[in-house]
Amino acid sequence: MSSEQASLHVDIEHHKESFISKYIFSYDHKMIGKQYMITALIWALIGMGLSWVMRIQLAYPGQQIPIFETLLGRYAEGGILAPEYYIAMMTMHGTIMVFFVLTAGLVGTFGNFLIPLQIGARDMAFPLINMLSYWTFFLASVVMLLSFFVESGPAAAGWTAYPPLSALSSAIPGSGAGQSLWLLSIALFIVSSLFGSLNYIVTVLNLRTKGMTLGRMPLTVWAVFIAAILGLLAFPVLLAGAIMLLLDKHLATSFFIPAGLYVGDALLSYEGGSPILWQHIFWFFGHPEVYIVALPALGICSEVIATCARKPLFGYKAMIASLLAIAFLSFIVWGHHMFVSGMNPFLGSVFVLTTILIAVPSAVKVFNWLTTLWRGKIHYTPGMLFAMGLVSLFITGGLTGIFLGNAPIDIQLHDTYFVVAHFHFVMGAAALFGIFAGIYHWFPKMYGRMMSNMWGRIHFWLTFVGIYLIFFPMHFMGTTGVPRRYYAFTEFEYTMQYGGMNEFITIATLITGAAQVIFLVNFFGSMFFGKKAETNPWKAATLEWTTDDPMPGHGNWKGEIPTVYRGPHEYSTPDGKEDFILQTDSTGFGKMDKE
Amino acid sequence: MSKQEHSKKVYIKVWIWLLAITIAGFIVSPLGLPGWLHNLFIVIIALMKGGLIVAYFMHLKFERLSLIYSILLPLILIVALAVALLYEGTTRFL
Amino acid sequence: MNHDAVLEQKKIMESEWGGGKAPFGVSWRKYMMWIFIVSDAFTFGAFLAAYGLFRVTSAGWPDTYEVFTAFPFIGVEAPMLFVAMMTFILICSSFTMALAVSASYKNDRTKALKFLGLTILGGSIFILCQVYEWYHIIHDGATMTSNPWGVPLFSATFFMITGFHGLHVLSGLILLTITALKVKRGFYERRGSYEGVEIVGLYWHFVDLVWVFVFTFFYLL
Amino acid sequence: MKTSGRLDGLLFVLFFVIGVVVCIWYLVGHDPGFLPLASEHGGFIDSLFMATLIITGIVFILTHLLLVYFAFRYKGSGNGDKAFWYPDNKKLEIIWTVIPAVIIISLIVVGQVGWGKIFHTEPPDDAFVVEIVGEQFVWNIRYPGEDGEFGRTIPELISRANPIGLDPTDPASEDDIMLLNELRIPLDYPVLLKIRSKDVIHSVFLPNFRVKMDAVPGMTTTFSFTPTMEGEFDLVCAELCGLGHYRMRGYVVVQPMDELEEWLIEQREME
Repeated sequence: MSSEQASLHVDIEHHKESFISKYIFSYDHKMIGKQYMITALIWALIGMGLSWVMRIQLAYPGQQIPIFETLLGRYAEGGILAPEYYIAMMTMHGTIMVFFVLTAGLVGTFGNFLIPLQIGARDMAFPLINMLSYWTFFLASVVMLLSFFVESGPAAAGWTAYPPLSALSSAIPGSGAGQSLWLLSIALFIVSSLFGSLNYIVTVLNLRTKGMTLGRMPLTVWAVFIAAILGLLAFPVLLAGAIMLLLDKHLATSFFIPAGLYVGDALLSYEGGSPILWQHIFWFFGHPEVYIVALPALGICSEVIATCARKPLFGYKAMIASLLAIAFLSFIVWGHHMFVSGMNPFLGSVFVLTTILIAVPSAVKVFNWLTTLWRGKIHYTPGMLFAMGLVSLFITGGLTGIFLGNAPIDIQLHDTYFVVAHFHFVMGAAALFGIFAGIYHWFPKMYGRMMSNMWGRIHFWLTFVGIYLIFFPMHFMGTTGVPRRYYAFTEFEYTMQYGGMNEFITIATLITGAAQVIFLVNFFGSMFFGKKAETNPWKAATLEWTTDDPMPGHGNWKGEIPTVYRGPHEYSTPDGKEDFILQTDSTGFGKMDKE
Repeated sequence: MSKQEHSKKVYIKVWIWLLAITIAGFIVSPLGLPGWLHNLFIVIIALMKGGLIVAYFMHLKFERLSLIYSILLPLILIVALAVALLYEGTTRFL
Repeated sequence: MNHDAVLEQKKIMESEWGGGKAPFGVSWRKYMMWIFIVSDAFTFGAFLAAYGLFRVTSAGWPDTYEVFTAFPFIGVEAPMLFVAMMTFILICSSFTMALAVSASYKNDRTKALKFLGLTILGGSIFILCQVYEWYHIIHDGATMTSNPWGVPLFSATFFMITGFHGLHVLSGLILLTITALKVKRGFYERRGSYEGVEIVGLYWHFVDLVWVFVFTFFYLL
Repeated sequence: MKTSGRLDGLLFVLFFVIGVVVCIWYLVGHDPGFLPLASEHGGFIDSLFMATLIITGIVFILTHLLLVYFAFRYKGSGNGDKAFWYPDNKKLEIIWTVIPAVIIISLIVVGQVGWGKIFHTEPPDDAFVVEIVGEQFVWNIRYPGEDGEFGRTIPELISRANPIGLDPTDPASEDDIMLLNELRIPLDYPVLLKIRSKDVIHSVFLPNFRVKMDAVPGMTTTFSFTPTMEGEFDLVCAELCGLGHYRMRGYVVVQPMDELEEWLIEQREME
């Protein structure tokens, strides 16, 4: 055992387990991962509820929906959702889904749960900081929840919080206390994410077990590792922006607010700021954020596909290279959110180039997945279904990105439903499928029991078809020019023609949302009543399946941490006895590790 | 950690250098150089100072090359943001 | 299993990146501080980039040589002298910090403690100087929203950036004090490694480093 | 592990076939959904869109064909028999890195030519200039009048009666014509929109003209284009600007230059 591992082991041994230290302020990376997962699931339900509210409003504008008043109270007096609160619901939906569900649910859950297990470490490098990371995230959650209950309602300037709208409470009520809480919550989230990133990066670099080179790490670890680097570098920039916006709101500075604004029958006394500056800062963070969410999903997808197709991942090195290329490019493409924002058109040209180049590594990933499936022996576990669904969603969403990334087409499509469709496919649904694939795949390791296969498959088909029914039609609305973030489509004739389509999308949303109940029942039911899992139910080759039990205790391996002899996806190798060879299999290596 | 990296002599040398170029930064201002030259000079001095602190006080110079790259290369990205903002500011705004 | 694989495995087990080792030759604690510094540099970088944009877009940015002229006790105007002194103090504290690290690696507890004390002293003086400077320009009429020399963004960015840096100095002082106490109680000696001192040192040098750039971009340019 | 997947494979195929058929049926009925084109540069945008649609459509169908075919064809039996071992093929990977790169770069090049025509070409000096000032939740439209110059505006003068704060002491402001939500522009004649905002960010969106540009407070953005179709069209806000974002409606009227000039004179007299 290396000295690094040894000192960590000592810390763990000295750590006593009481109820509180085991389930609440746990230092164990597996418990922290589960805490992230459960919290993200709760947030997902809230976020989904908000999307139902929005969809019902869009399908039946102006109609009284009594349940709105019951649920939303003063935000929907008389059963009619007020426009300012529609925008607030939309803002919270975006914020919750991006930060609390996708970021925390993917990087938080699988980063914590899988990194030490898959690289062969006792725990994260800093168990204490890891625990703090979750609880800072929890605090951020509480603050964000509180903002629903303030007098003027939650933040209502979109999840992008463009000033001046987000800075001036006279422009929209949500920009009062709600927006301040929003900024505070995001600042806490940034701190939590920083704690997490530091841990992931350092753990992956320094705590790998013997023989686990970077070239033998499973793709999930690679993806989370790269996402952590993105988080480390992107979030601080948002922190700087959030601080400046808070100063604008509370100390009347004018970083983002120009002179001579006239809002609500009053001239404001700001001087000299620039709204475009916020957009630059926000998207410098915002675009890497997309990949903080997407990359872990792609990593999980790669691993599940290799495992369940019983084939080595085709082009393992190219997959890593493409992850790295996407990560690097993601930092220099932020301007593609701003082609028609008044940004210098020359900068626009630069950003077109970098943006569309991302399509190349993305295409490589898709082709490699497909080749991995080719002549495989596909086992249709729910995890595999979701991984294959992810491939489909990623293709669809990726291809629409080629439209949006090309600046002239973006003139027409910017801020229309085409964009909504695009990012829900490639970032929303694809990442969500990554979460589902991960949960179904690693549930046996998390809880020592199996989830129901049949219900998992039903859940997949309802969700997969539902996602296409919800988001695919939105492309057509987008090309026609139906703008996003509209409270109702009743004011323009050309948007009215989509009344039927909107109703259709809403019904699809309700059904798809309801289908998630199947998942929840399956998830919580299996936790207690599921079939007892074997140690390695999927016959996977990676390290986490070599722990002594299906559910390892703190420290992960009872004896020594195993030494690694081969790559992570050795399935169906010609010289193996079975159709997989564990990474720890030392057949043919003699007594090497005993030296 | 070898003794050389932490030798007192080197630290004193670096310290004197730091003071010397800080003073040089002050002297250049009243000289009345053309604006861009003055700015260039000041920025170079700042980079030199930063370089000295990072290289010797934080002894990055004595670390492995891989570590040096993993610390310094990401900084290009934030410089890209600064360059884009300055370009935007000088060509388009207001 | 062929011979090549055995050879390769052997090579991997011996290589720096083969797992079970610290590939950068630094422990995970120290590497964490390094990447934290990179992350923090991005926050400061964003602030400075925003400042740069304000600077080039605002007409009539004040001349710092006319703003920062106060110097305590001497009664005459001395442009930039005070901030030059602050820079000097911070560089000196960085220097003593380096000496503290050096002493601690030689297991010289008293010397390490002495230099840590000097570093804390330097940092505290720097903070006091900053308080004086803030007090002075607030006294001259500068607030977050206006200042007597022109563009209000000037004082807003000044307070924001130096304030954020000041917070870093403050937290650095707290960390240094904790470290000094640990050194005094022999914590690192018992542990057999003075790396903790070095890690805090890294942070302190970074604070100094940031000041170099703040000083350059805000005061000198 | 019992994971028979005949049904899943079939469902993948079924879903793909039905999806593509429905899509094509819809596309045939509705084009891609574009509103009637009414500007010169819009033709370029539409054809670039269609070209991209065809290219991405082919890629979409090919990749999905493979995906669903593999899903249908390569079902594992679950009794541990081995799949085809195929971890790597450098040549293949280089090919499918280079081909997308070439296609994509050509799309970028074509796109940039158009982008340059739209944004990097200066509008002619005699372009028809209109100013649009966004406000929660109306569009203030201003014509410079006979002198061809906009009068000075001062934010301090803004009031209900003077929505953009026109300075009456400036001689250039005398013949300025102010309208609400009604943008009249000449047919087949270059138009230059000068776009500003009084409060928050709005975005001038003319879906028929394939025109979109944010109205950013504190700066003036521009967009120049040439209308090619007579008639009445919509002026839409495309950037979240507050609770009335969805009903921030304006009209665009395109008419021949001589009619428009007459109308402007009428407006001038009415004021």
